[in-house]
Amino acid sequence: MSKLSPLAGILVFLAIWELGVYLFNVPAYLMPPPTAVAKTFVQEFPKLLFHGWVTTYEMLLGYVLAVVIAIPLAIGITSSHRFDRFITPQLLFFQVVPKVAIAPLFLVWFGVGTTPKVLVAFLISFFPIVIDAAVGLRSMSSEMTDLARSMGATRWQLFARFRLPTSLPYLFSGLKVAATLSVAGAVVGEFVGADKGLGYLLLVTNSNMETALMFATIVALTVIGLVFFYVVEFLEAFLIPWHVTHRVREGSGTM
Amino acid sequence: MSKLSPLAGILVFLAIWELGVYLFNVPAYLMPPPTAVAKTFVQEFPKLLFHGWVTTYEMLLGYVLAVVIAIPLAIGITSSHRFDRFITPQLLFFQVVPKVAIAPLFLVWFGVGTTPKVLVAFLISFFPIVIDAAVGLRSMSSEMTDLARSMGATRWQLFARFRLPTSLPYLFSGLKVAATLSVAGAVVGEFVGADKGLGYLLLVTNSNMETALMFATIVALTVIGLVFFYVVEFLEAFLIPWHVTHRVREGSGTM
Amino acid sequence: EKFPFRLNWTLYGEHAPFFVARDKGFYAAEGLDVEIQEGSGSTTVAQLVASSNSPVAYVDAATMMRGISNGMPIKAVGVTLQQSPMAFIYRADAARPTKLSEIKGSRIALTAGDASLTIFTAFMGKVGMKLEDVQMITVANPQGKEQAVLNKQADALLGYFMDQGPRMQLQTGVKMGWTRLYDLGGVSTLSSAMIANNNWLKDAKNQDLLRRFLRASQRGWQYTFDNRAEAAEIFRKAAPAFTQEIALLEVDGTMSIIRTDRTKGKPIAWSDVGDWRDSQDLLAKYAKLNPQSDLNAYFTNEYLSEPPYMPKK
Amino acid sequence: MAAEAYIQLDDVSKVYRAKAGQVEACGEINLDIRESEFVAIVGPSGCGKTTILKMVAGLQPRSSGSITVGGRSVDRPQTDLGIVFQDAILLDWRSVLDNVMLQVDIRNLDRATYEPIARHLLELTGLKGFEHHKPFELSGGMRQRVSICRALVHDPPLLLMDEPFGALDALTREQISMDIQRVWMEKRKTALFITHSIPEAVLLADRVVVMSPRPGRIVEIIDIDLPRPRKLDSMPEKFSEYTGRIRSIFKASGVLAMD
Amino acid sequence: MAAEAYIQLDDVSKVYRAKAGQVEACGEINLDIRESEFVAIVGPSGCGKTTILKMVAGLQPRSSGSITVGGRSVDRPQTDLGIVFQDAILLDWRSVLDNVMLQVDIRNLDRATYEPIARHLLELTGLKGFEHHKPFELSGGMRQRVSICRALVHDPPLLLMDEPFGALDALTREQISMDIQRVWMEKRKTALFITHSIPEAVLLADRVVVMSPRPGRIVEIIDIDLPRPRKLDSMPEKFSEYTGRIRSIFKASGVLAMD
Ligand SMILES: Nc1ncnc2c1ncn2[C@@H]1O[C@H](COP(=O)(O)OP(=O)(O)OP(=O)(O)O)[C@@H](O)[C@H]1O
Ligand SMILES: Nc1ncnc2c1ncn2[C@@H]1O[C@H](COP(=O)(O)OP(=O)(O)OP(=O)(O)O)[C@@H](O)[C@H]1O
Ligand SMILES: [Mg+2]
Ligand SMILES: [Mg+2]
Repeated sequence: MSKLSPLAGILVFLAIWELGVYLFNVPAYLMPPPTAVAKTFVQEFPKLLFHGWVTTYEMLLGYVLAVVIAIPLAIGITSSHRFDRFITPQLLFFQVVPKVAIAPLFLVWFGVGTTPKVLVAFLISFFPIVIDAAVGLRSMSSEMTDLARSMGATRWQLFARFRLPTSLPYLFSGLKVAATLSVAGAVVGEFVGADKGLGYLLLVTNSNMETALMFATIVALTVIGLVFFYVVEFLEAFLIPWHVTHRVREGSGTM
Repeated sequence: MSKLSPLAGILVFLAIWELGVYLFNVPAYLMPPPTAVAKTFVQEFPKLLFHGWVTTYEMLLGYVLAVVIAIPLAIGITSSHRFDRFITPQLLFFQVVPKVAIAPLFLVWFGVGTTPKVLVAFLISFFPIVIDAAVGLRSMSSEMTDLARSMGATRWQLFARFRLPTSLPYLFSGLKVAATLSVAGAVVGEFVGADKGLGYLLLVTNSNMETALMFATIVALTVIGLVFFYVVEFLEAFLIPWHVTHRVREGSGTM
Repeated sequence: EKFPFRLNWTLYGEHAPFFVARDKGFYAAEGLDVEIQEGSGSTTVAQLVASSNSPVAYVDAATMMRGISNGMPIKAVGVTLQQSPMAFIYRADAARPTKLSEIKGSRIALTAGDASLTIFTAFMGKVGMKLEDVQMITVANPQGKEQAVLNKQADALLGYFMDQGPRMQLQTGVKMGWTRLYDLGGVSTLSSAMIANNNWLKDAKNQDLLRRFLRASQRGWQYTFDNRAEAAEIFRKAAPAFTQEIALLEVDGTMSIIRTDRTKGKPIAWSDVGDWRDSQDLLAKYAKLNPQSDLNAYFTNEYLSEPPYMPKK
Repeated sequence: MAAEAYIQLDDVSKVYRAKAGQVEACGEINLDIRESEFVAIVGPSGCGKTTILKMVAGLQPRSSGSITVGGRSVDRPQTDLGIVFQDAILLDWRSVLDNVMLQVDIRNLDRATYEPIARHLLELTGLKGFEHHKPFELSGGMRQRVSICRALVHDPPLLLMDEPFGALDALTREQISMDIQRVWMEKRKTALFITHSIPEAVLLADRVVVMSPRPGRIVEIIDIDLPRPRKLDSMPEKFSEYTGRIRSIFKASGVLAMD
Repeated sequence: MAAEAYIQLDDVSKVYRAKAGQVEACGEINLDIRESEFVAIVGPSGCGKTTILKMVAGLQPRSSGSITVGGRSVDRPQTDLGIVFQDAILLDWRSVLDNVMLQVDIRNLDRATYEPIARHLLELTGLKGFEHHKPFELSGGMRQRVSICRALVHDPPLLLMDEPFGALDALTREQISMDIQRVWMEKRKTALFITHSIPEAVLLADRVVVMSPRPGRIVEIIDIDLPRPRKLDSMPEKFSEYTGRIRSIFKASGVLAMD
């Protein structure tokens, strides 16, 4: 039963949607019923697979780039107050700038290939990682720092053996948020200029008013996002089973 | 000196930009030099102020909505495993769906007024709050729970007096990320259909190739985002001075 | 009486006649206080009309036809641009498609959400090519395709010859060239049209409103046709970003495609069923449009007036 | 006696299931505590003392057996009591005084009535002047004293104390034990007191429960028949007899080296 | 003697600046510790013992005075030592054995050489069988024992111990004190040992530093002239003389009630 509840949530949602479409007689151009979307999804599966793979690839590259850049940045920010004050406004700038507004520049600079999409996915997903990693890295107790210093830990050891493991639970919440954002990032990147990918498919189906296929594309995007999110969550449970957020409360026996 | 370093960061950035424009002879329609942007910013300040206010208003409403909805959701998710499994896939759905793709639907449902922008700002910013609040709420030690339960704390007290304060540092990292996202959200909402707001201004200047004004708009957006971010950060420092991330290490005297 | 009217996009020269009608008091003379609202693409605006958010709006006819075949309760009540202004726009100093033979393999930037994809699909079909024969770069906003061409990421963009081509040239100083799809392949559809919501139209009071609005608009278009420079100037008051030169170029271009052979001598915005049939045939054949058995589902001329479009007492 | 037992443990056991293997913390625990009785538990580290206390408090499920408090089976957290946990567990965001007043706030008692009591307890435990400090500014022993004050402020009928003096110097702990004895003599609360100091157990308790190493079993329950008030430096012969007896029990069960 | 002092504290003081007001933790601290000497500090809770230890370790800046270790002024964290902190401070994500081996890993020592030592120490402290448990599965005393093993595993020349037996039962602590005494007699490490047990201080130390309540001052430094190895249950008269003397110092400075 409890295994089914996530499915239950989705089913309830779909049922409401399907019913709503029929009850309120929602025209197809506005919103097709889920059954129609499902049919299209199956029919057009090869197409969705092709475009989906493109988007997934861009998304993964952007995400990896974000992780690789955000974590050292967070380390820098937490280890030097001056660096923090120097870099944070700029990070904020990149975060706040609407990506849709600057993405055309990427198109100009980097052409229509994969690069601009990867960059948008990167830009959109790196900030939550930086912020959450920074909180995590800062949340080590001063006693723990004392312990590390008395052992003569090098800066690297202090980081790798103490700070990083301490920060993992918070880092992972950034990584999870970033995972969902990177999908959106790849799509926005494709919006700006692409000839393949689910974002491209969205644009085309939208302008052709192929609403069912458009929704099927949205479904495909959601599936990708869900899978990616759960992969990161799985990694989390695997890497930090010791953290209080993952400890199962001893519950056997009578109480 | 150290007071100046955030400014220094921005100045370095601007200097590189200005130099780059001159060195590589970047045509003005591609990217204006910062001095030109600054001039336009000053000249068009009343206009920016007007549109900026519209966007700020939408952004704030969306943000407040996100906070008001995300925190109870996080509470629900952390207090019931079943609710978690029921609701999380749906939250993920709303997070992963590209807002640009569904924003037109909002426009159709809610008209061209403020509502669809507020909704997009809300949708875009609520997820990081949920995730970070959930991690925060879960990070209370089981000993603390024992203490609360032995005092006969009600569910509400357990939440308000124990869990919430414990979660604040993590919650705030979500709130900060969400603050920057809500600006982007309002802009995306305006992209889809508006006749005022900075997002609208972006569209107009963009299609008229008023590049300098477009960049001035981006600057205005950035300023709004920065101010909002720092307001949230100030609130954080004000509300949780006790947390280890805010404690200043005792540093007076010889060492 | 307040009357909101939503345009297809943010302001460009094609919209000048509506501002003329407003500023010269043509709307006021009909007792209308018209609020001209900007839009964000024909698809979205058509949806807004279909869902009664904006009862009357200005959209691309081909987009509207697709909407109708998808069940949108809307129809055209006046077609202002009767030939497609769609053109390849390219740098004059680079490789470009000016002949059919040059199209294959070239990189074409186009915006989704407006008419370009539909028409381009039809065009390619008509000239015996497939979409796959070019490298299409689909972008979400117009600047993207302009930048792509300016920066030689694309060989040409699909845009309105009287709008984007001259404007880019003036704004950037880069010499641009353009070739209309019509000239290349004889492909055309009806273009910009004023549309209304069918349910809204059922109300006699609204019908009267619409009549008055269309009459004043027709008068505005006629006045613009006759007084281009003044129209451009009036338009610039609403859109200060434009120079007189660009505005005039755009107005001139617009005025060159407001009639087809079939509608010569007819009132402005009056459309011919034959043109609708041609448009539908083209779109049905090449762009997956579900044809309507009754072409009257698309349009009506019944709310238009005869020249000189003066208000009734 | 069984009839009037206030706390009753019947063949209680606890097995923890950890990844690295099962741990039997304690077993065959049979113990009756009368109302107003002061019972101390001594036993080697890891023998399940904390576990027993948490099971009595309803904070840890038992693996088998039954526990009743005041006649009712313990199947949820007990609330009509004061607990001193082994760690201080203070709220970082509350001042010292507010940490003590937490007890009052959560129970919706009247702040005005209890604040003087809290201040008095803080003074008794030597924390006067630190009322408005935050926990991280305290020394280890001071933190523990705050948690003792917190357990006492609402004057509960049952006191569970898990090594409350662990981080205290011999000196402070003597003083606080004396205070606790006085309070206990006045109000006759039921008390379950875990300690690792044999003299302390004998000093305070009516009965001392002596446990064996893990898996913890009750080896003996010793009635302490000494007049009250008891003072550490004016104890009769019998006192060292008791402590000696407990020490020898430990030696017999191999806890103390026999050298 | 001053010349050969290994650790030298010269008129050291420490004032904490907290929001709720300045706290003078300790002052006028003058103390020389010779190499291989075992010095214990006793004093009431909050008198600045932990503060002194952290200043010696270079983990806390002093407010005035000078501290040298091995002839060099302490101006950064000292690393050639082993510290037992007042709290166990274990890494949640490492098993018990790996928490001890942390010392070895950080110092880049050879794992293969030290793992048997770590296992031996764990066995000595009664943690055999828990090597692969995670810290949250341990009892309070067990956690503290892990931290003691961690401080000893790399055989450091200087040992700083802050109430290492605080959470231990009298029984376990006796055993571990004996082990520490044996290790100390073999290797003659310099040791600074904070405790709240007067007998423990006398049992282990060459000299006992007695401190007054906050603001902590050194009241007296007592040389303990007892033969080694010392055992708690076979102590000469002199032993209780020493403890009695310390108790009376405390009484004089008002730490112990004079009742
Ligand atoms: N970080 C800090 N900020 C402010 N005050 C502090 C801080 N740390 C300790 N103090 C104060 O300094 C004094 C001495 O603290 P210290 O921890 O050295 O005491 P101690 O002798 O180790 O006590 P205990 O036996 O209870 O551990 C205390 O009064 C305490 O309030
Ligand atoms: N959460 C847990 N998971 C697994 N094992 C546990 C857990 N808590 C305690 N144990 C085990 O149960 C046994 C008893 O623990 P408990 O804390 O009751 O001991 P204790 O008598 O209080 O010891 P101490 O005097 O050291 O505090 C220990 O061996 C410990 O390893
Ligand atoms: Mg315990
Ligand atoms: Mg201390």
